Amino acid sequence: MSITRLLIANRGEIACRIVRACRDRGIESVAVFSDADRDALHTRMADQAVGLGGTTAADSYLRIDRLLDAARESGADAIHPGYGFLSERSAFAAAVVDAGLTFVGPPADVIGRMGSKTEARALAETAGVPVVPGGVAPAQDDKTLAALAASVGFPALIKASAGGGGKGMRIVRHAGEALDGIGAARREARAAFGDGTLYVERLIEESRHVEIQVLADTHGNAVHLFERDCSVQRRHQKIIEESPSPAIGPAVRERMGQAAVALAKASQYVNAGTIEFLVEGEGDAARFYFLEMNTRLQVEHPVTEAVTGVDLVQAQLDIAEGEALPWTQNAIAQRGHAIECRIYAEAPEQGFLPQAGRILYWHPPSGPGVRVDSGVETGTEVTVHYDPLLAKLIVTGATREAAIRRALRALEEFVVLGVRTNITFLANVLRSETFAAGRVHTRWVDTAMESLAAPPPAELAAAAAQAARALRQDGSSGPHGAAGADAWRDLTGWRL
Amino acid sequence: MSITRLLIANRGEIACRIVRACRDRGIESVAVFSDADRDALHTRMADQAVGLGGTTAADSYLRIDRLLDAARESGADAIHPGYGFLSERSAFAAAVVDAGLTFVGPPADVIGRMGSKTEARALAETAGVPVVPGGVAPAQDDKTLAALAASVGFPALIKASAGGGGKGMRIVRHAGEALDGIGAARREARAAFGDGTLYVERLIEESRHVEIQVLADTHGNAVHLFERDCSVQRRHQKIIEESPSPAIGPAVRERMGQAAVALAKASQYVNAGTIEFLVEGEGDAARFYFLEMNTRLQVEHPVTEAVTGVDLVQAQLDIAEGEALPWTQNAIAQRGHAIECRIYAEAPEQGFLPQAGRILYWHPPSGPGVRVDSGVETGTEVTVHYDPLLAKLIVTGATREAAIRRALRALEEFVVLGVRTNITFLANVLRSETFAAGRVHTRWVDTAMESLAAPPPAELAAAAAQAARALRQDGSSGPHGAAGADAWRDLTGWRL
Amino acid sequence: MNAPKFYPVDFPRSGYAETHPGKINRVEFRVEDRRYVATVAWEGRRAWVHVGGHVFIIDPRDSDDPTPGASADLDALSPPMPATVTRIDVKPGDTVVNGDVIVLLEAMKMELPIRAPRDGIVARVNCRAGELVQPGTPLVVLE
Amino acid sequence: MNAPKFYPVDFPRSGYAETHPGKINRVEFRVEDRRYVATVAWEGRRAWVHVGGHVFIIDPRDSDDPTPGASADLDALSPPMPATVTRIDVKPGDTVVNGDVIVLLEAMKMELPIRAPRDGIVARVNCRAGELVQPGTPLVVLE
Repeated sequence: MSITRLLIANRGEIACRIVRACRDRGIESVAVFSDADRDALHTRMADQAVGLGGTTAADSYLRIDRLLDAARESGADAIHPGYGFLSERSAFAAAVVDAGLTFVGPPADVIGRMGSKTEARALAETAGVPVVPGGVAPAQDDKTLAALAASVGFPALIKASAGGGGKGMRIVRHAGEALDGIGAARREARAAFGDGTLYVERLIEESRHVEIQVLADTHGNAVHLFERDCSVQRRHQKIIEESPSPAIGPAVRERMGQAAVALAKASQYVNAGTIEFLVEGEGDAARFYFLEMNTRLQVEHPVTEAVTGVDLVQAQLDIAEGEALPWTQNAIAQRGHAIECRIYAEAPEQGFLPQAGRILYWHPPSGPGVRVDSGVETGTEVTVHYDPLLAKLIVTGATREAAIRRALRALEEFVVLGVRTNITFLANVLRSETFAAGRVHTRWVDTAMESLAAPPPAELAAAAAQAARALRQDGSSGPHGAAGADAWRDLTGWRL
Repeated sequence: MSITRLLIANRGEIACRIVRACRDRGIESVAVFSDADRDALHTRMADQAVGLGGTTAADSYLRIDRLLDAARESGADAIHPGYGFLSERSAFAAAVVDAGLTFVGPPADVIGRMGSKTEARALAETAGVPVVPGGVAPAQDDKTLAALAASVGFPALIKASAGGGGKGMRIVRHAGEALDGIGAARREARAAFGDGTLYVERLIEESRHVEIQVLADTHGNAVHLFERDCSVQRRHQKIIEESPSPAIGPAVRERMGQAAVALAKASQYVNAGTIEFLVEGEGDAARFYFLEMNTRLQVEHPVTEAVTGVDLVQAQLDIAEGEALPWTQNAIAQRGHAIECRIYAEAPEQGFLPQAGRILYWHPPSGPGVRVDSGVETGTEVTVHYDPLLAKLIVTGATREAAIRRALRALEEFVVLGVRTNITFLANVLRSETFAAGRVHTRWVDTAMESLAAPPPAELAAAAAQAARALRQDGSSGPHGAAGADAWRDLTGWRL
Repeated sequence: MNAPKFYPVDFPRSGYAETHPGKINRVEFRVEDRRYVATVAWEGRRAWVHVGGHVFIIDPRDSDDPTPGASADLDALSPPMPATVTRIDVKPGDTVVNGDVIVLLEAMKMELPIRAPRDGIVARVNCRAGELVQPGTPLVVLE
Repeated sequence: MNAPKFYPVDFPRSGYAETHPGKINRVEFRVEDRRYVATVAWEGRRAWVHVGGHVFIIDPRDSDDPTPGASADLDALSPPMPATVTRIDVKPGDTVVNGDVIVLLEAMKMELPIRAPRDGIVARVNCRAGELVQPGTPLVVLE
C-alpha cells in the first residue's frame, strides 16, 4: 500500500522533521494543530494543516477521534504518530487501522505487548536477554506498590508503565519515601499518558543508558543500527546523546545488537523501535540489562542517521508500505561520531524550570557537520502547554573529540533571545572532564550541577550590561531603533 | 609546526567555513576585510578581524603586502588562502613562507608548476594521463594565439592560464571569432587574476566535467577521495556538483582515481588538490582527458566531505602541520549521494546578471541531510565588488534520486528576499529530465535556458500580487507594519 | 483557473499577517584583549544580550552587576510561569521551614514545587487548587 | 581585570550598532485548492514575495499581472546594477540593430554587454569609458 498523503499526529520539531521527510519522498503532508499552535512552524510547513481545537494535549494531540476526523477531512491515507503523545498507545494504532489507514509504526498488538513493561520483560527473559530485578505490582494500590519496592530492594525506581521520557518517574531510596514517590509518579503518569499504572524496579546506580535502534519489516527481517549512548540525563530526561558509545567495547556492542534483534524477532516487531539497556562497567567488561522497548521513533534518532547514513523516517515509511529491508546486517556500519544536544526552553540554574515567551531572535548554527531539527523560529511563541523542546542540534565528526569540539562551536553559534534555554548548560556539559573522558552515568548531571550551572564570567556580564546601556542611550539603535524604522529608512528612503 | 592562529586570506562563505574549521579544531581565526566588508559575516565570525582597506579585490584581498601585515599584526602563524583571489598565486605562497608563516596549501613551486597549464599538461603526459589537444602559445600576441587556435582545431577554447571558475574563458567556433574571443578572455583574465596569459585547447563538445579530489602529505603519501561531477555549468561556471558521478562506471572511477594519484605524486604535490578531467561517453566506456589541476580547496569540496566523511579543511591543516595522512586508499569509500547547489545573487532570466542589494530576509533550509555554508545573512549588503556567490547548499541522500528530491525540498525552503537569486533556476535544473537521467554535458544549461528559466505559473504571480496589495492596505501589517513597531507593541506593551 | 481564495481570518489567528521580531543590534567590544561581538534583542527596554556563548537579560532597573538569567527577579512564592495550582500544603498561621514545599504547580506536564525561601509563618494564601496562576502573582505571603 | 573597552567607531562602519531587516509578513492563500504560505518582505512599498519556491517583486505601480523578477522594470539601455563602463561602441547618429552591443560594462568581475532593444539611431550617449554608472541612468538614448 503506497502512502501518498501522510497525516502527522504531532507537533514541534518532530512534526517538522516528518513534513521534511514527506517532501524528501515526494508525498503530501498534513499537519494538525491545537488552538495554541495555529501559528506554529509545523502548522505552516505542511502541505495542509487541520485544526484540532483545544489547547491542552488532552484536548488536542491526544484526541484520537479528532485526529481520525482530520485524516478523513484531509484525505490522508496514513498517520505518523511521531514520539510522545499517542505514539505508544496501542488503541490509537488500532483505531488508525480500523479507519482503513496505514499506521506508521508497529501493529497495535506489538505496541501493547512491548508497551507493557511486564510482558516486554518476560519476552526479553524468554529471548535470553538479561533484565533488571523488578516488575509491575499485581495490584496498583499504594500498599502493594510499596511492598514490591521493598522486595526488589532500595534504591528503587517507580516508573509509569505507559511512559517514557522521564515523566512519571521517581526514585525511592528507602521505605519511608515510597508513598510520596508512588503518589507523584502516578499523578504525572496520569497527566502525561492518561494511564497511572506503575512499574517498580531495582535502581542500578552509576549506570549508563545505552540503547539499540532496530528496524524490522513485515517479511520477518530485522536489523540493528548500532547503539546510542544517552547517559547524559537531567532528572531522568536525556539531554545529550551520542553514537558510538564511549563506554562499550566492540564485543559488547555486537552482543547488544544481537540481543536487540533477537528481542525484536521474538516480539514479532515491525517498523522502527529502540531497545533500551542499562549498562554497568566499561569496555568489553560492560554488563547490560534490558530496560524497556520504545515502539516508536526516538527523539535522538538523528544520531543514528548521522553515523549509519540511514534515514530512519524514510525507512519507517518504506516498511509501512510493505517494502522489505534493503540491507543485511553486514551492510550497516558506523562511520565517525555523532552527538545530539537537545535545546530546551528551560532555566538550568532554577532546577530546569521550563520557560515560556516569545522568541525575539532565533539563529541556529550551520556549516560542516551540523544538522539542526527545529520546531520554532524567530517570532514563535513558546507556550506552557507542551514539552519545552525547541530544537535538536546534531553534529558529526571523524572522532569523538572532533564531534565534541564541533558541538561546542555550534552551540556558541546558536543564538536564542527572548526565551531562556539550556544552550550554555549543554556547552558546560560538553566541556567537562567527565564527559570528555566518556565517564558519564545517568545521575551524573544531577550531582554536578554546581559546576555545570556555574554563573558566567562576571566581566562578561558587566560588559553585556554596559553594551545594553550604551545602545539604550543611542537614539538610532537600542529599543527605539529596534522597534522603529531605522534600518528600513536607511534601506529604502521611506519614512514613517 | 602546529598552527595556533590562522589568518584567512579570503571573504564570503569560504572564509566563514574556515573560521568554523578553526573552531572545530580549537585554534584561533583571523579574518581580513576590505572597506566594503566591514559588516560582512566573515568579519564578525572570526576571533579577530583586520582591515585591509580598499574596496576592489585588487586593492584588498589581492594585496599580498597588506595580508602579511595583517598576519604580523594579529600574531597569526599560518595563512589559508581559500579559493580564488591569491590561492593559486605561487608568489603569495612563497611570500607567506618567506615571512616565516605556514601556507595552508602546496609549496610555491608546485603551485607554479601545476598552475602553468603547459607544465601541468606535460607532467600529465609523462605520468601517462591522457590530455586534450592544445597548449600555451609561444607568444601571447593576438596573431600567435589565433594561429594556435587554428592548429588545435575549431571549436577551440581560449582560457586564462592563471585562472579557473569560468572567468577569462571564451569559445571560438571559427577563425573569424578568434580575435574577439582572445581579447575578451585576456581582459577578464587580467581583471580576475592579474595575469592575461592565455591557453588554447580543442573544445570537446557535449563532454562532462569530472574531477578527482586528492590529498597528499609531506611524507610522500597521496590518496584520492573519488570524484565530483561538475557538468552542470552555465557559461563555464559550475552551479551544481555531485558525487558519485552518474556518468562513469566503477572501472573508469578507479582508473581516474589512480591517474589522479599518479599525477599528484609525479608533481610532488602536497595538501589538497583537484585534478579536473573532461569525460566523453558513459559508464565503463567513458574516456577521460586531463584538463587542469586546481592547487587549492575547491568551492565544491563539501560534496566530497559528505560522501567520504572526511573534513577536507581539517585534512589541509593536518597536512600543513606535517602530519601523515591517517588513511590508506582502501579506508576511503563513498557512502550515499551528495549534491551541491551554488546560490548566486544573479538573475538567470537576464543572462545570469549579477545582482546587488540588501538582503531583507535570509532563511536557509535545515533538517535531515542538509548542510548550508553561507557568507551572508539577513541584513547583509551584497555589493558589486566580488563574486556573487552567497551560499552553498549541500544535501546528502541514500541514492541519487533521494538526494535530488531532498535538494528540491531544501531549495523550496530556502527563502531569500531583497536580492534576486538563482534558487528557482537551480530547482528547474534538478527537476529536468536531462538531469534526472544523468545526461548533462557542460554546455547543456546554456542550450536549455528556455525551459530552465521559464516564468513561474501566472496564477501564482497574480496571487502574490494580490497578497502584497492586501497587506499594503492593512494598517497593522505591510510596509507600515513591517517598518513600524507593531510586533514589538504586542510583545512588550511599549510604544513609540 | 479559479480565482485565488484568501483566508484572511483562518490563519494565523491575528488576521492574515504574521509579524515577526528578529530585529537586532550588534556591538563589538573587548574584554582582557579578547574580542566579543554581542547580539542584542529588545523586549521593551529590557535587553537580551548574547555574547561569548552566554545570554544575559539586562533590565534598566538592574544594578550595574547583572547576574545571568532572571533568578534575581523571581519571588520564590510566586509562580515562575503560567501554571495550574495542583495542591496547597499550607494555611494561614502554619509555620514553614526554608525549603518546605508550600504549593505544588503543574506546567508543561511537569510538577513545579514552590518552596519556602526562609523560615516563617504563613500570613495569607492567595490561590485555590485548580486555579491558573500567572508570574508575579504572590501565591502565598509569609509574615 | 581591565575595564572592558568599547570600540564604537571601528565596527561596524555606521557606529557600533548594526541594525537588521528581517521583519516579514506571512499570508496563507489557496490557488486551485493548493495551499500556499507566502513570505513577504518590504522595501518601502515594494513587496518581495516568496511563495511556492518562486520570488515575485510586486511594485505598487505594477499592473495586476506582475512578471517575476524585475525584467519589466529595466530599460535595456541603462545599467542593471552599479557598474563600470569599459567600452562604448556607438556615437550619436549611428544606426543600431536589435541585439547590437552598444556599451560594455564590468561589474563583479564579469563583462556585461548592454544591447540595443530594437533597431534605431543613437540620439545621445550619456556616459564615458571608465565611469561608474548607476541603475536607472540612461547610458544611451535611441531616437
